[in-house]
Amino acid sequence: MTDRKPGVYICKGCGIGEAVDTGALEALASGDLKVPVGKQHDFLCGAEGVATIEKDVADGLVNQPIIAACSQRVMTDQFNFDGAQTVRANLREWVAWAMPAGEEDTQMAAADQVRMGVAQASKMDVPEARVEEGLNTRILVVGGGSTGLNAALEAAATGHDVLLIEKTGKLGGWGAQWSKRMPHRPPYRDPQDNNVSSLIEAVQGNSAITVMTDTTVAETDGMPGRFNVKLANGSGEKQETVGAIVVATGWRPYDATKLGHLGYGASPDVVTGVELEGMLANGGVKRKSDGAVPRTVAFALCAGSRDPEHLPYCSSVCCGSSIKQALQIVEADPEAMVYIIFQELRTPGTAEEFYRQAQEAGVIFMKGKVKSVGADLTVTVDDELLGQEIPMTGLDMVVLATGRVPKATDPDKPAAEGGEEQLANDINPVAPIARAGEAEIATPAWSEAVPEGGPILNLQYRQGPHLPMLADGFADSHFICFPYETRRTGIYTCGPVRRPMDMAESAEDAAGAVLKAVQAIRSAQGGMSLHPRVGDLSFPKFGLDICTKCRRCTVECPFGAIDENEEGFPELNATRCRRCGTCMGACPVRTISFDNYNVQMVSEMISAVEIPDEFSEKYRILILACENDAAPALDMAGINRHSLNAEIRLIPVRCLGSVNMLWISDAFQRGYDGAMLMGCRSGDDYQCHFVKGSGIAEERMANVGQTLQSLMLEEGRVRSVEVSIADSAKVGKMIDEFVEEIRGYGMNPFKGF
Amino acid sequence: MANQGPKSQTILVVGGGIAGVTAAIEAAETGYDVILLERGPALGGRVAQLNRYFPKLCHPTCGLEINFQRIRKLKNLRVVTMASVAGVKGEKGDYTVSVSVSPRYVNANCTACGACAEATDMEVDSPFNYGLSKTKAAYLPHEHAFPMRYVVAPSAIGTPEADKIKAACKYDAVDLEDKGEDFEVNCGAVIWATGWEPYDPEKLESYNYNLSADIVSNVQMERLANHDGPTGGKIVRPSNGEPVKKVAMIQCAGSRDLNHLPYCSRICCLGSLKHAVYVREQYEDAQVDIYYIDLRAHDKLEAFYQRVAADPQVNFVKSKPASIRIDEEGRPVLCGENTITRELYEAPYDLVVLATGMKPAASEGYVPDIAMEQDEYGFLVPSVEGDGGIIPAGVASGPLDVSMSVQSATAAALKAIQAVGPKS
Amino acid sequence: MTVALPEQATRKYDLGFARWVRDNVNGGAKMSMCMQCGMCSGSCPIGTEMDQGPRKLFMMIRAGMKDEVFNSSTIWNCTSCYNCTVRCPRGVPVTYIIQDLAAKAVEFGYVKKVENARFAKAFWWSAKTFGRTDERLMTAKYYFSFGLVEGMKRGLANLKIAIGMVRTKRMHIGMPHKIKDTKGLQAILAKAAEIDARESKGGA
Amino acid sequence: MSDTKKFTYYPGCSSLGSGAHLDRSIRAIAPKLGVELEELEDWNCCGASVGHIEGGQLANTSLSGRNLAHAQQQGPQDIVTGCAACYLNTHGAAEKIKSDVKLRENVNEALGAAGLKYDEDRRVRHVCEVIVNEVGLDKVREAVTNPLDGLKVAGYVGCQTVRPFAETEGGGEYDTFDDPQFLDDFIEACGAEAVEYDVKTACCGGSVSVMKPEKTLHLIKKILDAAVEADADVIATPCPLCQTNVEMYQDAINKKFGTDFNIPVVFYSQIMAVAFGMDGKKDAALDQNIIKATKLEAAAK
Repeated sequence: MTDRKPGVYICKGCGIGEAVDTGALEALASGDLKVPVGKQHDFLCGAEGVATIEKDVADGLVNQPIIAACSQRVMTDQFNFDGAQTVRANLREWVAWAMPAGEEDTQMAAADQVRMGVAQASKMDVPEARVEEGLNTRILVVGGGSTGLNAALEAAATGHDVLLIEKTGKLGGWGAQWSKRMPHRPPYRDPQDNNVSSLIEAVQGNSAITVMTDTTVAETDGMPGRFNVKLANGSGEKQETVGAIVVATGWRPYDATKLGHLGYGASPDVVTGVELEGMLANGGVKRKSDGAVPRTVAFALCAGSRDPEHLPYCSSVCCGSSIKQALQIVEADPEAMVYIIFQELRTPGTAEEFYRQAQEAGVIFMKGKVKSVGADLTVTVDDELLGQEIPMTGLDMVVLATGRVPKATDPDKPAAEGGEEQLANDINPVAPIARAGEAEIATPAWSEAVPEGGPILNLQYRQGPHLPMLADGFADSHFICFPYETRRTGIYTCGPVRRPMDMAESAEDAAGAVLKAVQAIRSAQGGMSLHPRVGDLSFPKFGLDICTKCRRCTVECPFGAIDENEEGFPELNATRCRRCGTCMGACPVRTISFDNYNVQMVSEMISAVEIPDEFSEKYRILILACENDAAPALDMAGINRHSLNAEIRLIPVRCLGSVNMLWISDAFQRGYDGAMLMGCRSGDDYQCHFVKGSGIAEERMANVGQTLQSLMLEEGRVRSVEVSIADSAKVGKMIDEFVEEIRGYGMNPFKGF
Repeated sequence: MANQGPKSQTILVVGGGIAGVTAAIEAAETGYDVILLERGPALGGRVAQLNRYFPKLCHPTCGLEINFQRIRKLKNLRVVTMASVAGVKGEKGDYTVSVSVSPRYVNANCTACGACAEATDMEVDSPFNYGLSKTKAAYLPHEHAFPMRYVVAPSAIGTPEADKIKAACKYDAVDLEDKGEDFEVNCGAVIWATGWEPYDPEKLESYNYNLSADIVSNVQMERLANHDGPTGGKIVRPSNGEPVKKVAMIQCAGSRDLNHLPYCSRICCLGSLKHAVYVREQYEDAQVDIYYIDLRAHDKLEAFYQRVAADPQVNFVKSKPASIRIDEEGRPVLCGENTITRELYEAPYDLVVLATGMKPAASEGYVPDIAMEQDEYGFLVPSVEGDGGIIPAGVASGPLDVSMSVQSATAAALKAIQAVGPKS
Repeated sequence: MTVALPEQATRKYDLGFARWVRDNVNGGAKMSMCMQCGMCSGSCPIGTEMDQGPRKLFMMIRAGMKDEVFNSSTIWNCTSCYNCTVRCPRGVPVTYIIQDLAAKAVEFGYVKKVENARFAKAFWWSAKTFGRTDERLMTAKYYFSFGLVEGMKRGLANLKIAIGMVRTKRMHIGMPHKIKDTKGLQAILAKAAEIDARESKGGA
Repeated sequence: MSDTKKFTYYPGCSSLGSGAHLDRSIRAIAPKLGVELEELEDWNCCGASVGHIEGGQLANTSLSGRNLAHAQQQGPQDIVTGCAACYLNTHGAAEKIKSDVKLRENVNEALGAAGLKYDEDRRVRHVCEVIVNEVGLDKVREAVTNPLDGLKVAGYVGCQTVRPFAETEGGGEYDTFDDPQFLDDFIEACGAEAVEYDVKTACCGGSVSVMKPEKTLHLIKKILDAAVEADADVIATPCPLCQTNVEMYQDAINKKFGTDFNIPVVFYSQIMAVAFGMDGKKDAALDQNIIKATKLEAAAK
């Protein structure tokens, strides 16, 4: 910003006026801080207060209103002025509501809030969007099963051209080979017609959709708005540009040959659910052995699922699909004896109706584990309800409801080199859950089986070729409230590759993924960030003149947004970037910056705080708080009028990943007595929406120890803590304890230097 | 009409729970104008009242915070609280929706300073804590409320307390004459995300919910465990505030029952597993017994089930308890049959949690009769004959967990932008 | 008279018996809806007097355990409180099924000597003979069905009650109460038995 | 009275024996409640809970069929009974015949043997349901001339008066299965106090208590214990079998458990008769209780 015109506006309302001397703050602003405009108001967010600021802005007196009032999380509309860049200094939640009124320390905290606000403004610029050239609005859908077909149709219906690729020679996937589907409409009782053929027709008849069968992705490069995809089919490779990618590669059945104990292979009349489905779709169920129509059929559920030796998860759909098949058998022959042997019958939601329908039709449900299936089709069941082991004889056919394996990798491709670390970055599925009185329970090792096969998209990213996936091999989001929160911006998975799901849910999921793809394309066009910092126009700028090519930024970027060019310098794929600032935090030479968030800005804020001399007995503790969890928790501490120590100085940061360790050494050199980083949960079960910000910060802190030692300071003066958004009642105490510890060390001897 | 295109491209979202909030934001982030209506005083719906989510055990407020930040940035998204829909007319591309806003008695001047609450001694049942505690008659919906604005309880209106409340406000934010307002919205598509209500535990007659404070519902358990709840997050016996040693969870309390909710509510098994964790995190010696018919930890949630089940102090009893009686010491006693052992049990507990199911809120409230079908439970399904302009989302469309609700809402946002056509 | 029972199955979960129950037992058609939750057995006021309880009995029916079912004490200890029936989440009329299984057990000769069978015999005798239940005569007939000595014993045990009843005019002495048209009633009951026999043949 | 409603009244076998005082008191209070009872012509036994065992399902249902056929001949009015078992069987049979065409055919074939037929759908109701749905509590209160101030009553509903029909449409949806309020409402309407009584729908053992009391005495004890704990003067019930079981087994319970129960067990209709200012013997039939309800007797005119 060439011509900064800061103005400090101090609110006296909500108890601020009673807690601190706002007159003194005004005097500070116009005096020491030399801010040309400084005003106070009884009710700044009221119409009159807002009008005052509006007028100053309109008159050209102010273009950086520094609102010394409430938290940046409230009154955002009121304090948003066209043509001006607002800075918020939180006097309310973090000072007036949390510190004792009228005391010197409270006044000092308030004064420092104003100082930090003014310092922040001095290093902030209004970001200008970076819009890439050659953007494309076409959506690539990978996978031509029912999920992919739905995705293609949804994207086309939203006005996008679609490129739909399918690895096999035919569209339709599993669904095309099946007879009927599970009910998804009321009354939820009867198998419904399979709609896959009509989906195929609709896709083939849609001029916006280009279908390529026998095609896979050889390589993916580029970024949202301009992905360069190399497609391979039998005849060769072809380069295409697309704006976003929807991955709907689906699933494959668990390999039944691994289920020898369930008789697979021992008798031709032990078949998988998928094989049975094929029979149902092609003229009816017949025994492979003699072609006879079976009259007594047992379904063994969880064949391979919920079994640590095979698939640890529940494949979700097998209960429903087995019920469907059982109903079809009974419908064809009402006298047939059909048994469903389950451990837990899982027909969630309205599928319970389907279960009842099968009971009504006479299908027999037995609870128990199938212990073995013999070559003569004797099924031995540990019948839990009768309390005895039952050999079931006289069966004509045994159906194994085999589970579903996600196709987040392509088993027909060779495994790629590298990229293992992007797999299974998830909650350890066998990790013990914390219990009172047990400090730390040893976590059993979890063999993180990297799924066989090669990468689906073969991403040419610094972070590896795979789609990130979770512990069980599903390419799903890590977050409950954001199922489409991808770690590869612009690429969205849907259907059974994301989570075991049936056709109806997959269709819905396809629509959800397409919506996100549409947003990705639109955001790329506007140079805006995607979730969670939606709309942010800032982006990292690299001062290549002093870059040492250390590669930390390219390695640490959680989204793989930064490549290294041929000379080894970082090169930003701007639309992959989610603006967390992890690169900025990583940079040892402080040369990565955002227009409105940069190393200098925070340094100035740290330096702006007045450090009382060593005789004052007044400590100063720097707290850098994640703005998504810790800062709101601190706000809520104030809202609940929990007290906060008046010796802390708080600076919200985008993510702990953006914290540059030089800020910490700056702080100690300036005379702070301690520094605390507040971030969200790290580790496998991370909470960070920038994937690993707090984890990275912790790693970096290890090195700060050395810096402190070189300054002859105790390592304990710096701490990184996990603070969740629900810690409003705890966070004040965490601070108090830390301050107490610091007092134990005594003051930082560097004060006054 | 055929070639005229939509008259309005505005998308209206009814319901400000996680599904409605998601649908509104996702649609608005594609550039369309969106209006979000919420019946209550703050956004977030049922999830705002949850302590943590399964299986990550993370806090719902975290995701809500991100969503609220997104809303703050979206100038094309307008949020109206205290608002419900009284009527829908028209067709895709041109709906006229009558909106009725009930009085909050607090206007936009409110800074959430809290002087009004301090001024009154009158208390009302806390709706946020499902009646487990009282709140002042002028109250902030909760610490994470969006919008951050107070409410005056209607029961205070017309009493001297209301005058005290009004007098305490320096910002002229208390409007005791507030009569609410009715207005009409012209929009091209409507997303119906009215969510759910907990099934009324009083209807489970043999469980005698009313006879003991130590029989709570699962939604109340969430409040008991929440730092912002009636006990500051300490799980204790509501009757006497004492620690709990033996806790029972009763699954399918109302669900999978032709006398109550015939469907499976999907979330309750996982919810109770999570509640077991809440208890075990707080008490070294506590025992938790989960009474169930089928433990429905679908898909990857199976791992959560196994992780909780690894705790030797969490037991699973395959049984639908028949009844609860109260013993001489006032403790609830579960009576029933263990279906695996055939034993008849009479087991006393310090705390019993009824895993009550989800009842679609739409089964009680207004539902537009155009382009919308209700199944026999009250869940909404898109009409086969409909034009696709009214789109159900979240639990209004079926019993879903949070992740599936968000998935459903995101899909609904796409359907809505398709319905109103390319941005003009 | 009911359709003949199938033979005891040679293999577990042969559905012959289950289907017989479905087609021949009052409420049996709904039994398939049982999801084995245990609500019925847990609701029974004298569930402790039952070896299996209704839930497990239903599973045994599915498993084809005919003899075990008819020899079960479960079918003889129903108090007709209907808790199981009204609480059953699957709408299974448990009471009806249990009660009719008891009737079938008598019909097919599984039991002759249990109290309920004796009591039922005495009851029906009164209903059929007089058109009404004469509590005094029925009770006496029931007691003495155990034999003279046992009958005396049971009678004496309840003598005080009987005296109280007589004194308060709740047990009369003299001729039994009778309806006017006992002939008509007996004709109806005979016809009903005839229809039953006819239908069981048709169905077999 | 202009708004008198007429019913065909089915007293049931117990009215001639153990439940004579129920019958007597119902007949007494009916006019006060605007209910005209016309006795069902030549009614027969309903089959109770054991008829089907010896007689078979069809014969047992035909017993009710005969009563229904007589009611049909007698006039269009609903059938009403005060006996829980009669209600259960007759109502149940009527509902079954209504929904099962084959059963209707068979029953009519059997009835034909006596020249009878039943070819309509007659509503079979319980006196208590009629008081709730037709008479209304207000009318009960109006009829009270002798409010029973200070009398503490444990309202014991038992099973079959509410189960399995009280919550069904055919049963008039007049109360709940587990926690019915009507009896307490009746008691309070009579000016007495309905004490907290959480075993109100516990089972007395029914016919098992008649056959094998040793298996069910503990059930009856629970019912008595709760009444003692609630400091009740008297237990009130609508069911004749409950009344008899709970009253007559107190000696046996005292012997077996070493207790000293001596609590009167009366019918709600007896309480109403007293509260309506009617004669304690002639109308309220208090002389027919083995354990004397002394307080109620004292209150009676």
